[in-house]
Amino acid sequence: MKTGTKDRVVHKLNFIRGDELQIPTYKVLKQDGSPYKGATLPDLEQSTALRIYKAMVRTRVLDERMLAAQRQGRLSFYMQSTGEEATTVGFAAALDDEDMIMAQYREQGALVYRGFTLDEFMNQLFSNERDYGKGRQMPIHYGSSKLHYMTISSPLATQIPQATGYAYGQKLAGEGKCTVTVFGEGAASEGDFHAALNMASVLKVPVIFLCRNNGYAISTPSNEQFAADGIAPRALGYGMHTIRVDGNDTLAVYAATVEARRIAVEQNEPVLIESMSYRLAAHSSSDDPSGYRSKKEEEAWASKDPLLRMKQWLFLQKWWTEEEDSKLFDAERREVLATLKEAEKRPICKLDELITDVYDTPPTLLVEQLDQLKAHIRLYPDAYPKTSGDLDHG
Amino acid sequence: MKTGTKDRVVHKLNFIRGDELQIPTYKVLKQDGSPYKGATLPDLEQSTALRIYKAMVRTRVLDERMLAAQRQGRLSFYMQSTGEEATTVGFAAALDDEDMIMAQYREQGALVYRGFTLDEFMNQLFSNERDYGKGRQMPIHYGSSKLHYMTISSPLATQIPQATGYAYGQKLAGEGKCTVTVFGEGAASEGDFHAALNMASVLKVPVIFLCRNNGYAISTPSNEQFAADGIAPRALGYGMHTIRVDGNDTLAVYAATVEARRIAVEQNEPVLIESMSYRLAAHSSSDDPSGYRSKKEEEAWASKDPLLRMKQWLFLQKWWTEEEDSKLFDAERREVLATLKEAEKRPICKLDELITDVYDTPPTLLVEQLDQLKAHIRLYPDAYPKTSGDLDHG
Amino acid sequence: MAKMNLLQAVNNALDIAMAQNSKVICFGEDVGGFGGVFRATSHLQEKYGRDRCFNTPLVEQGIIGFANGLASQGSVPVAEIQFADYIFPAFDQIVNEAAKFRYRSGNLFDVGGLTIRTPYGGGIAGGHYHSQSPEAYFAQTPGLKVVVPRNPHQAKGLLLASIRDPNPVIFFEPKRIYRASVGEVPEEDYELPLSSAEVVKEGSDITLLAWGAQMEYLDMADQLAEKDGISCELIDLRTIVPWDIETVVASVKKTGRLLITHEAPVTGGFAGEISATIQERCFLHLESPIARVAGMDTPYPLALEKEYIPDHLKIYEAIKRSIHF
Amino acid sequence: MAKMNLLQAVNNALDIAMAQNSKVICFGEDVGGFGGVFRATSHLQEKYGRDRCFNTPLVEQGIIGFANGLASQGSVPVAEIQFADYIFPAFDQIVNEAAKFRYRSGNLFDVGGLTIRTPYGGGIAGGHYHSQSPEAYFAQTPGLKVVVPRNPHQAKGLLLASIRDPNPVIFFEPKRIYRASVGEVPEEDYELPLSSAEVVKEGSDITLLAWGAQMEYLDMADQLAEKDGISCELIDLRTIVPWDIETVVASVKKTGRLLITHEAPVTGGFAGEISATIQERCFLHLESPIARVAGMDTPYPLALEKEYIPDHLKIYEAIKRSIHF
Ligand SMILES: Cc1ncc(C[n+]2csc(CCOP(=O)(O)OP(=O)(O)O)c2C)c(N)n1
Ligand SMILES: Cc1ncc(C[n+]2csc(CCOP(=O)(O)OP(=O)(O)O)c2C)c(N)n1
Ligand SMILES: [Mg+2]
Ligand SMILES: [Mg+2]
Repeated sequence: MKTGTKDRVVHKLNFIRGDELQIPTYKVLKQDGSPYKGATLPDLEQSTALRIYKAMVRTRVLDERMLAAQRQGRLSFYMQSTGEEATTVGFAAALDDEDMIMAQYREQGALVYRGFTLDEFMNQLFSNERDYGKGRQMPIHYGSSKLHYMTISSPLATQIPQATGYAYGQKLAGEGKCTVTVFGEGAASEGDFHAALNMASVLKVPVIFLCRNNGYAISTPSNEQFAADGIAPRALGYGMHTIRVDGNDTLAVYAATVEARRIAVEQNEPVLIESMSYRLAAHSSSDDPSGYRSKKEEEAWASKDPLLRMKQWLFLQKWWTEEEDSKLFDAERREVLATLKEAEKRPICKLDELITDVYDTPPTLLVEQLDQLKAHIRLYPDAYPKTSGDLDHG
Repeated sequence: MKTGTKDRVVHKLNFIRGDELQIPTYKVLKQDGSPYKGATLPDLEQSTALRIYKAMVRTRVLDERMLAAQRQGRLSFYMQSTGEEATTVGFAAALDDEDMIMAQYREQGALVYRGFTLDEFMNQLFSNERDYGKGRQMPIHYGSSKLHYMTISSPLATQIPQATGYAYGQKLAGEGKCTVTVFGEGAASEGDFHAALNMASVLKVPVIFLCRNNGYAISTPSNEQFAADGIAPRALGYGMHTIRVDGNDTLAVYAATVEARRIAVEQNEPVLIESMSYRLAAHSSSDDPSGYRSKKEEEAWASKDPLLRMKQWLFLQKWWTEEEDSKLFDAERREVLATLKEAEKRPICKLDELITDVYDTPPTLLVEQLDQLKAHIRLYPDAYPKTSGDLDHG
Repeated sequence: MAKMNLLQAVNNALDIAMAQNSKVICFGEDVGGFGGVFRATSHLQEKYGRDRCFNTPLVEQGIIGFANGLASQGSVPVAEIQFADYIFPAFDQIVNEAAKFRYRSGNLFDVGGLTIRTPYGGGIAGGHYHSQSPEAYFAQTPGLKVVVPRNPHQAKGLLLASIRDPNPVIFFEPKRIYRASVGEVPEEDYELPLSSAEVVKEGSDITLLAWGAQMEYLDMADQLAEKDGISCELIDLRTIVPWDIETVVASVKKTGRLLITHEAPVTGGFAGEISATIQERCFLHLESPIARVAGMDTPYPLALEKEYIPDHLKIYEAIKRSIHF
Repeated sequence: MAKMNLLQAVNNALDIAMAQNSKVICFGEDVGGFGGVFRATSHLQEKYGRDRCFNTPLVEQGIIGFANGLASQGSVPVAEIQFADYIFPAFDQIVNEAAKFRYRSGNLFDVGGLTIRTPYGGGIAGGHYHSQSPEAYFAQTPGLKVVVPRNPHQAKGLLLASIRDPNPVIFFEPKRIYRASVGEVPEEDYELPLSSAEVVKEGSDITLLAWGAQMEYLDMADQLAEKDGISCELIDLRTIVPWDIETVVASVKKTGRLLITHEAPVTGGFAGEISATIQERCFLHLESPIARVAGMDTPYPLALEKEYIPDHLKIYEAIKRSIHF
């Protein structure tokens, strides 16, 4: 029998303490943008570096503007990713654009990097008729099949075992693609996390588990989420390759993901990356963090801004200037606002979409229910103003 | 913010490989019963040592006889624990008799040790009217409130987070008691395992997680259950104390549990013990292991018989003789058979027990359903022979 | 008496339960210092300490597994599931464990102390993962009680009764009216009975039955019907299982007609069970088919939520169809 | 044609599906080399390799989570849950994920390839954790199909249809008759339609409706009733959701009476939904209340199993009550 355990034997009674297992953090750049002495720098071309930085800027601007729009009552809900752009853009840049991404909800940076347009973002955020999701999910539940970005689902951690399954299919397909699933340190408490990592190790699957450890799950600080040294040590418990990176260091995230992808695709082995960062904004537009953390703590982290660090590095490379930078910010702000104004005017989808996609084709009973609903709306057109004017165009 | 992680930083890209984490096995006795040189031996009084050994013998005999009875068609189902008695008796002996045990199903050794009588075993196995469980669960689902042994439940791993909760209550009660939950290496794959260990670490709970790693979950060998070095490394991922022991070495199991209990109760911290053994018999009376493993493998493990090892040690201590031993076996066999014969004659419980204990008192609808059933049975007394003769005595 | 909204009534009930019995323990995601994302557990940690009111890690199956163990030890856990939509990871611990704990042990052990509180229902632009009404998923599980209050007064009395009931109870809180529903609530400790429906308004032409937030639409529909001269009897079921068959049967025998409404999809919803039972027991009294006004058989939508909801107008139309059958 | 029992028919269907489409992948606990604890997947690993038929770790939520991901990638997973009683840890992945995958993404992604096979039902001295019939737990979940075959011929044709249906399907296999039900089964590839009930015997006095293993008791009850001169129409529902309302309505309009039987507890069982729907649609045709013969509202017992089961005698008595109402 193989128990999976090695044969080392001891005769002294000795418990191993959990806190003996500690995992260091990989970090490349100082906050002023200069590399640490002897640091492993990734091989990054100028064009990619700029694509990354521009995606980070767009993400930052989008988050700022959309929260403001939410505050103005123009949209019902929003979630910012501020402070975590190095992680969400950095990992995406390290992938093949056809690798599958199965994210949690705060990874708009990856979508921006892959080219999801502002218009596409807005259509989802305003649940209008052009939303790929047909206005069925709350704002920020993006998805794009052409960009290999799985539609976001609210129940936490469910995407993690799904990523293991998706990657298993990729392995059998043999096209050298992998899956990256992103989740928070809070979501990593769910049973689905355990299932996913263990299955991935046993079934030898090309999947990368990227944990965004940003210190909080809504109001719950990570020391009430786990007692160990973060999430990374768990991966060792499944016999998995693991690394911890500074999640505000774009180059560290990028370098770690490049190597993780190589291991996943070449060796068909899963990898876990724990990216240490901080959620600078509120959990969502419904949340007020002053109820559970201090301004001082927030400011300490604000000073580690990942955009700043990346920008300074670009300056040192002479690939970017302060002037180009402020132009970019201005242009992004204008474009976001202009796109927003268009998108919020668009009507919602037709009533018929209420019953499509439940199954591949609507069952008889559902068709009957829709017919009854239409008849009802015809009786009370004023009570259902968004749809009553256009009942027969479905 | 505390991320729970320490601050060590590195600048070289370096993945930690899961197989770097290996946990040795604590072992005290050689198979001939003599201690390894320099081994930490537990402090074990003669009376306790004999109570342990006698419980191991009774467990062995019970398992042999009841499987035979199952083969004769006298009972519907049985599960043997043969080969794992050192684990299941050894841990129980290390506890306070009022500590709660929440086991999986193969831990009859612990119940024997605590004094569950042969009659109590038989009543459950034959689902007769004296079964505490009122004949509602399959054979081997024992429970005893007076012995602080939670009634067994078939869905795997559900007892693990329950043990965390039970122990939390014990901590608040402040009576210095703890909970031990036992489960297989298969059950440790369930999401409930992850939930239980993480919550226990964070909430600082006096619970001991005892994993019986016996190499198989039905037909699934442990290398298809996990890719890591067993279950113990996972505990480190939760920041928990952990130890691996030779599960065929009663003294090792005992010593580890004594110390684990001390940590749990004195420090309010959870501990995981992984006990390495082998399921010598079939998974259950419904299983035939020849479909998934070799005789040779079974024989190799049979030679590591935990009863033999313990007996030899007792001999070396001069606490036990070959003669006493064969007398004990004979006596146990006779007593098991005699008890069995009595128990199988007893009738099943009354029909009224069909609706008790669903709630604290039966709701009206359930009372109506019972009345209708009684009326129906009166129409067809021959079709329901076990209950039709005694409908009004409930 | 004090004016309270439904959230305050829940908070007040928890406060009283914890003050009166030191074995009552409240926990769940963000339940501790922050007081829960809806603030139903506000100030409880301050008052009763971190041991008795605390955050758990983010794992519903663990929360309920832990709660089951704690209840079996003799404590009185009140576990919060942040949204009813997230109760499903704990489904096994609820239907296979909590519900069967007493039965399987022949009453050696039980989790009677357990109460699970969770906000349910739509109407808040929450889409399919912040709007579900999953009460029927639990209704085929003997051993569980399922309770839904309609207003602050009911919420306090039913929650106190649920916490003290010696059986596991799932307590669904109508989050659409958490703040909107305001009313006079006695300040003292009181309980309202479980498994007892309440006739909230007597009438003679048709019986209207609902629970939770849906009672508001029932009221509005009744007002419309009243103008047509239709006399409706309104019943709040309050406990979904084990339900109060007698009260509903008595009402239907009187009115000859029954309409049931709930937010959950019609197929497999609890209205089906009620309809089936009532036609068995009132067959010769029924003057028209028992009507169901419920959610459509789709996941809960977002942009088309208004269209989807079984509102007062849909109920009103169904009342008329039943009367003119 | 070949003589097969129900297990062999399932095995044969899997074999054909895997041979015909290389994207079909079978997995679950003990499903690999051993062929499953009931041997439904025997020899599939030998034939199609470890990549396409394998053991998983012991974690139902992981099995279905993995299966969902694999299906969304375009593969055709056939996941086994060892006993239906152990499907609940996967409940969230089924009702919140599989069922809503297509809808929530506006059809960008779907898990239509998914089939979940699982043995269900009692009568095998299994107690409450090897006997449950949980079909109704899934029936309030738009997006899922739920299928139950009654014999080997049906099992093969319905399983092949389920695997190829572009929607997630839960396929409940009646384990009581896994070996007992033997019949002629075509050796070639064929499908039987989903969402289509089958009138297995025509009659004029009363419609009897069931699915799965319960069809056997229906047959026996029919034989008893026949001796009394009662002409029963027997319908096998086959697909629980979305169910074939038309066939049942047509039958009840003809016979004027309906009896439904299932093993699961009566309260919250799917018979309630059928009864509610049929009385809505056949109100004026019904000559007696729609009858339900089902499990009692308790966990599934062991020693008193015979008493608990909704057997042919209970059905027969209910038929007579309906006829003589
Ligand atoms: C199963 C489930 N339980 C609870 C929630 C409610 N919820 C949404 S986000 C969140 C916190 C998640 O924290 P984390 O995973 O750390 O991600 P972060 O928000 O920090 O990016 C919670 C509890 C949910 N969406 N799903
Ligand atoms: C939730 C759940 N899934 C599946 C089963 C069926 N089952 C019973 S025992 C078993 C194997 C358990 O293996 P392990 O935990 O290693 O314990 P061992 O039998 O080796 O003592 C399985 C799969 C179950 N009882 N519960
Ligand atoms: Mg977080
Ligand atoms: Mg095992």
